[in-house]
Amino acid sequence: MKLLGFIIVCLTGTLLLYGTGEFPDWGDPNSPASIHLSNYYIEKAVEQTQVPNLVTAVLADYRGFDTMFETAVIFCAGLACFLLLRDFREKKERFYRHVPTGVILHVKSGKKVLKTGKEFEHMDKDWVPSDLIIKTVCRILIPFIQIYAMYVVAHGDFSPGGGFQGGVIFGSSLILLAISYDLKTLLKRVKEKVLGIYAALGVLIYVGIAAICMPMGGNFLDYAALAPLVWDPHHVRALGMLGVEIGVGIAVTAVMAIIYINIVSEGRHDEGL
Amino acid sequence: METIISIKPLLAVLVSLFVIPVLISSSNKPNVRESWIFVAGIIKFILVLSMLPVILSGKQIALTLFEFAPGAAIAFRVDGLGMLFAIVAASLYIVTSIYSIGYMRGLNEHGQTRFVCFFALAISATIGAAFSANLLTLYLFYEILSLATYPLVAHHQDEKSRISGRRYLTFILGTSIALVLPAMIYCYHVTGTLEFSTAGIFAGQLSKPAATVLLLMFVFGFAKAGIMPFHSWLPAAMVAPTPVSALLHAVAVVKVGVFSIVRVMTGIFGVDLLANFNLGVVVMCIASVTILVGSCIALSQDELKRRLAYSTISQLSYIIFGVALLSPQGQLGGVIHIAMHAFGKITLFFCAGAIFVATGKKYISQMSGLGKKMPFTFAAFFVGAMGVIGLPPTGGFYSKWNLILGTLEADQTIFMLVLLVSSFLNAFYFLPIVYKGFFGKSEEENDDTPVKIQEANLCLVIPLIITAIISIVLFFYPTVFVNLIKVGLGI
Amino acid sequence: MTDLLALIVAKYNYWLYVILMMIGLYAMIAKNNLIKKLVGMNIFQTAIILFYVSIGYKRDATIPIIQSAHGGNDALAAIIHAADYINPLPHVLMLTAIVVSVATFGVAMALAVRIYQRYQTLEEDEIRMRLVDIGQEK
Amino acid sequence: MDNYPALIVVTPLLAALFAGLAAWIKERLSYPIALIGLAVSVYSAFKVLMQVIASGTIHYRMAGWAPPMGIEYSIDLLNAMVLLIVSGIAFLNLIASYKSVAQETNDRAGSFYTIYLLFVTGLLGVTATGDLFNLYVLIEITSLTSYAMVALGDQDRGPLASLNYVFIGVIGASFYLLGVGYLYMQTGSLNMADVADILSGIHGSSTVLVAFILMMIGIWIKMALFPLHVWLPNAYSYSPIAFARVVAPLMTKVMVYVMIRMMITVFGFDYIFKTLNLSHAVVWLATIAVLAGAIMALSQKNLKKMLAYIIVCEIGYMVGGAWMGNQLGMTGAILHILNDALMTFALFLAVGNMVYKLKKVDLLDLQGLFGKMPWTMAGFVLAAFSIIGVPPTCGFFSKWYLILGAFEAGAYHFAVALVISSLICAVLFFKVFEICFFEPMSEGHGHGDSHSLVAIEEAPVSMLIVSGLVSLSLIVAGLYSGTIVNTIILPFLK
Repeated sequence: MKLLGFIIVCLTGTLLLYGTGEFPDWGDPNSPASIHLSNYYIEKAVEQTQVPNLVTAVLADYRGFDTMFETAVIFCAGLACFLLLRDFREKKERFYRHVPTGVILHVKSGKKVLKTGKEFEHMDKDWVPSDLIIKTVCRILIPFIQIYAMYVVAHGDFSPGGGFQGGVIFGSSLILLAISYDLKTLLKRVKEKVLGIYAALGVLIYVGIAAICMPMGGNFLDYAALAPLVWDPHHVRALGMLGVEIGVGIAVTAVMAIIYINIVSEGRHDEGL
Repeated sequence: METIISIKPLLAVLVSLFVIPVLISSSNKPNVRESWIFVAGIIKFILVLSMLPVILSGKQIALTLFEFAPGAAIAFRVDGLGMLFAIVAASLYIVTSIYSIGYMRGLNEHGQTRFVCFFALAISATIGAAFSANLLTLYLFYEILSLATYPLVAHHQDEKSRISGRRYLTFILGTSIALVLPAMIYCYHVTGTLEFSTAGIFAGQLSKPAATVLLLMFVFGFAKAGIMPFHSWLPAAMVAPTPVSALLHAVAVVKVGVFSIVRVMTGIFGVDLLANFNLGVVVMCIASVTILVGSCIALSQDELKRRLAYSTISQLSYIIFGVALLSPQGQLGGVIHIAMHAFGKITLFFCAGAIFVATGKKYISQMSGLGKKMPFTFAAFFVGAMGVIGLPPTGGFYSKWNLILGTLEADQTIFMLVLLVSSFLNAFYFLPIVYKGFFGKSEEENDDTPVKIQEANLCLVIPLIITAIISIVLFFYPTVFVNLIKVGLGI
Repeated sequence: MTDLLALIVAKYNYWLYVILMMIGLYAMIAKNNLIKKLVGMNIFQTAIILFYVSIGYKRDATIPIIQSAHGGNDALAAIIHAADYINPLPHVLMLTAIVVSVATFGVAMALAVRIYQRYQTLEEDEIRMRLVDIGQEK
Repeated sequence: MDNYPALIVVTPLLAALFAGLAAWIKERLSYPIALIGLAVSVYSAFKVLMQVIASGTIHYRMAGWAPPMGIEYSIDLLNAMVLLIVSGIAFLNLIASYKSVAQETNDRAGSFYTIYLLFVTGLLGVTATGDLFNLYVLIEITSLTSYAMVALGDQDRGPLASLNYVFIGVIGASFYLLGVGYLYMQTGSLNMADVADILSGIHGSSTVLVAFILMMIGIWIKMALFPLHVWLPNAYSYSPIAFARVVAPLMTKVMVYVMIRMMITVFGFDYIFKTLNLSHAVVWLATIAVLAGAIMALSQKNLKKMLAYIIVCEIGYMVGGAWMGNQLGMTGAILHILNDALMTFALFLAVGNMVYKLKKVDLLDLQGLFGKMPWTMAGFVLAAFSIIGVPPTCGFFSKWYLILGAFEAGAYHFAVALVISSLICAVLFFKVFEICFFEPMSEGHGHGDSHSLVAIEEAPVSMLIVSGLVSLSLIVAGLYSGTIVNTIILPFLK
């Protein structure tokens, strides 16, 4: 296998290098790639879409159709993880901690359930006592991370950023919560069902905005057709993009959390890292 | 030539197909089921007959269903040859239906509904092959027939029939896919058409080697014709119930093979091309080998149905032999042998089946003295045997006579010897059976006790008497068939 | 020799991406551990991203965010020099490709977890041995 | 303005999302939602096909941007046909799937339908799009969904088969993506028509050559052409049957479509057959694929696996036909996309019915099936005949064109391979029929009192009806293949 792999790698590498032979030099402003479409976007995009961030303009408008499916890919990944891993069976054994004394109880029977609350709390098998410092720092940090995520989404039209980036940041804030506290805390705040619904809803916002353009008289995704619906028809394309970016952000957030939760807990949703 | 567009050929093909759902739905009521078979069979026969006057008057009936590429369509065209074959098949189907009721019920066979359904399908395909306007359609029905016959051959669902079924498929399906299909597509590639025409479709586009290879591919590829070495499926297929052996393996299936070869030789290559390249002799040699070897093997068989099967193999080659003579008389003799042999051989098979149902005997050595118990059956057997040997007053004489005249006409005197020798062999393997049947001593009884007649039930005896009578009638009145052939081949 | 050197220097990004990609490909083919294969897969996909982003680069150009448009000053917006900004399209494409590779990676990780749950190992040859055992039991 | 081209792809996507929502809120709703979504899609595809036949290629601008800037759907006769096949088969399969999904996925039917719809969306998008990169994204959607599905099937082997599928799939898709990158490097464009325009001026470029090779290898991996087929048999035979029924007929066929699209629209015949002159090598490869697929199928003991290898063999047919370099071969390849989709679908529907009743479909489990499931077997037999190439089923007619094309190109080896593979398929299927026909009766001698009817245990009616309809459609498609060739394929090739 190793030899075979090596041969394949050498062959492919040679082929690829052979192909680079006629490439224009790196960074050559006159290469075909930098002229044909690129110049059109750079020169016309702002005028046509009122969005200064060209990447966003191309991403969410000129090639918005790609991006829609990209969001669908994300949704699909979340769903796949859920389908593959989620295990609804109750776990056989549980651990509880008696809060006042710190005594740990090991319940072997699957049926016996203790009421958790002030007296008892759930506990993971490989439990490490949560560190107060970490907990506190994270509790302070998380809201800021989330606000920043929203900023990245909302300001994506003007500066680097957008739905994906914002969504990932927001998702990581949730993951941070799960890491610094434990998985159950996260799941208590954000129900699994909510995540599932948001994942679909986020994509639906995107597809919905795109689809509404059709009965409004435009092509699919043609934000210009939405002009009668918005307060600022001049910037209708920018607003449309903002709308879909929000959708993307929601979907990505939810999917990140879903993937994380399912993978760390092997689908049991009881104990994580 | 005048052509009439009519839907009749299609209807004639479809009648038995349409009746299949009815057969399935009435599978619990055997009488209802069988009466439907008759209705369909008779309608089919009437439809075929209704086209007869038109054909005899020198016109053709055509219908194009689906044209899928220029020159390659699923289309029907009824001409003399097709008509001849269709009449034989459709009329014998009715007779066989009566027979199979007696046979299947007599033996209390399982899966009778399945049996009659596939039988109907097979006969549809046979008529379709007879009415095909081009090679593509012919191939289509040829294949349907192959597949529809498989469940009939393997009807008993035991180990023996499994092996036979396997052999049957290997030969029939294997050759048609491996040889006919490429040959046919090659023809289309060269000429752009597959339509049968008396002048042939190759207008000088083939070299001699190519033509030889193609012709051989066709002759061997249509393995239903039982040309050696692709013949051994036929004896194997004798494990099937006797009605199947009778109608399909003496008439429909094997004759479709022969008919296809005849069609290819006369309609695709054309007599002129074969004569120019001297290919007729090649085919005649192949056919002669099969005729002689088949007869010889038949001599050594003890199981009656197997002997009949080898006899069929050799008789089929007569037809190909006749057509390969490329002389009008020879072709007439060859093609009319389709009909004459059909009536003769089906009688023989009916007799074999009747004997089996009545006494359970399959082997010739067990049959001495049976003629006294089953006089009608053995009389019919005698008539059938004469038909196959080619003795007057049966139709078989007419075809042999023309074949021999044909060899003279084509200056192929050596091949006349083949025919004569083979006729002797035929006599050798059939007549002893009849002789022993009537005059031999049966094993279990004394000569003195008066013999009680123990014929099989009427459903079995009546058909075989009918076909025996027809064999004789055809000796006196072959005119219709002769005219059909003359119209069909333009001779 | 100097020609070749010049050639390499002029396109070193492309050479690098090929090397990176081949490392990933080799790991995917030759490694026995599924997680190592996954890592190889990630390297492989990242190399492609490097390649695309290299296409988009232009000498002496900046990120494709039109500064003049921020003020909403239409007069300024009219004078945009294409040579001043790098090509936005490869970046857009790569955003998509990154997302796709993340998604694929997520699903692949989930699969790896499933496999581990079932066989308690991630070495491919061991799993195959287990599979043979299962086949025999059946 | 007509929005049908967009609707074909978008309605399944919308339906997927709604079904995904419904899975959390009210699971029972997700099935009707899926059904409606696909029905609309089929209707749109039909409308589009009619429109294309009547008035030529439809160009639909996504977001209203003109082609090289925005993404364009350009739907010509070939797309339109494949779109209708894909949506139609997906819709029919959905009808047949209701019971078997309930049986196989227990409580996760909602999520199953969502993934299913996303998969169909991906296939439809791949077919409809006129943009090289958009194609990649959609290929990834189909791949991701199939990874998930494969792992859901067989508990023991599914995940590993799926993970291997992921590795190979990623390599395939990445090669394609790299190829697109190389093309973009030379042309600066991603729109197929635009790229083709620019390419016609730079045929000699080594970059274009490498791009071509990369894209072809990528697509071949995805369509499982012979030496690159390793992922397919496991992946298809371990996935849940409701999914196998749609992935087996459609996935590879859509990839064949993509290959033909690249050959005709992007690179052009001149480039492939005149500048590169690769035809011979690839036809040989296809020949080997046909033979290897058929031979490997012979050695299988499981019906699903056997069918999977037959797919490998059929891929060889289409690749060979497409690379023959003449109109007949290409006609055969395109016609075979339709025919093979239909017959594989019919086969897998029948297998689906068997799985529903028997759970396992190792060949030895099938004993006596003709008695137990006569209708299922009837469908299976018809589909098998079509694969063997018995007229008047549709398989015969595409084989006809392929062999004719091979004769015209002088590629006799390919014609011989086709004939041999037909023979092997005949052996294969009759082996199965024999098992189904004979086994249980082997002791009784057939005569006498073995009259007792075997109790008929058929699959649910919904599955039977679909299976029967599709099997009959094989004959209809066969009989009307002349019409299909004359109204769709020939005008497209001209």
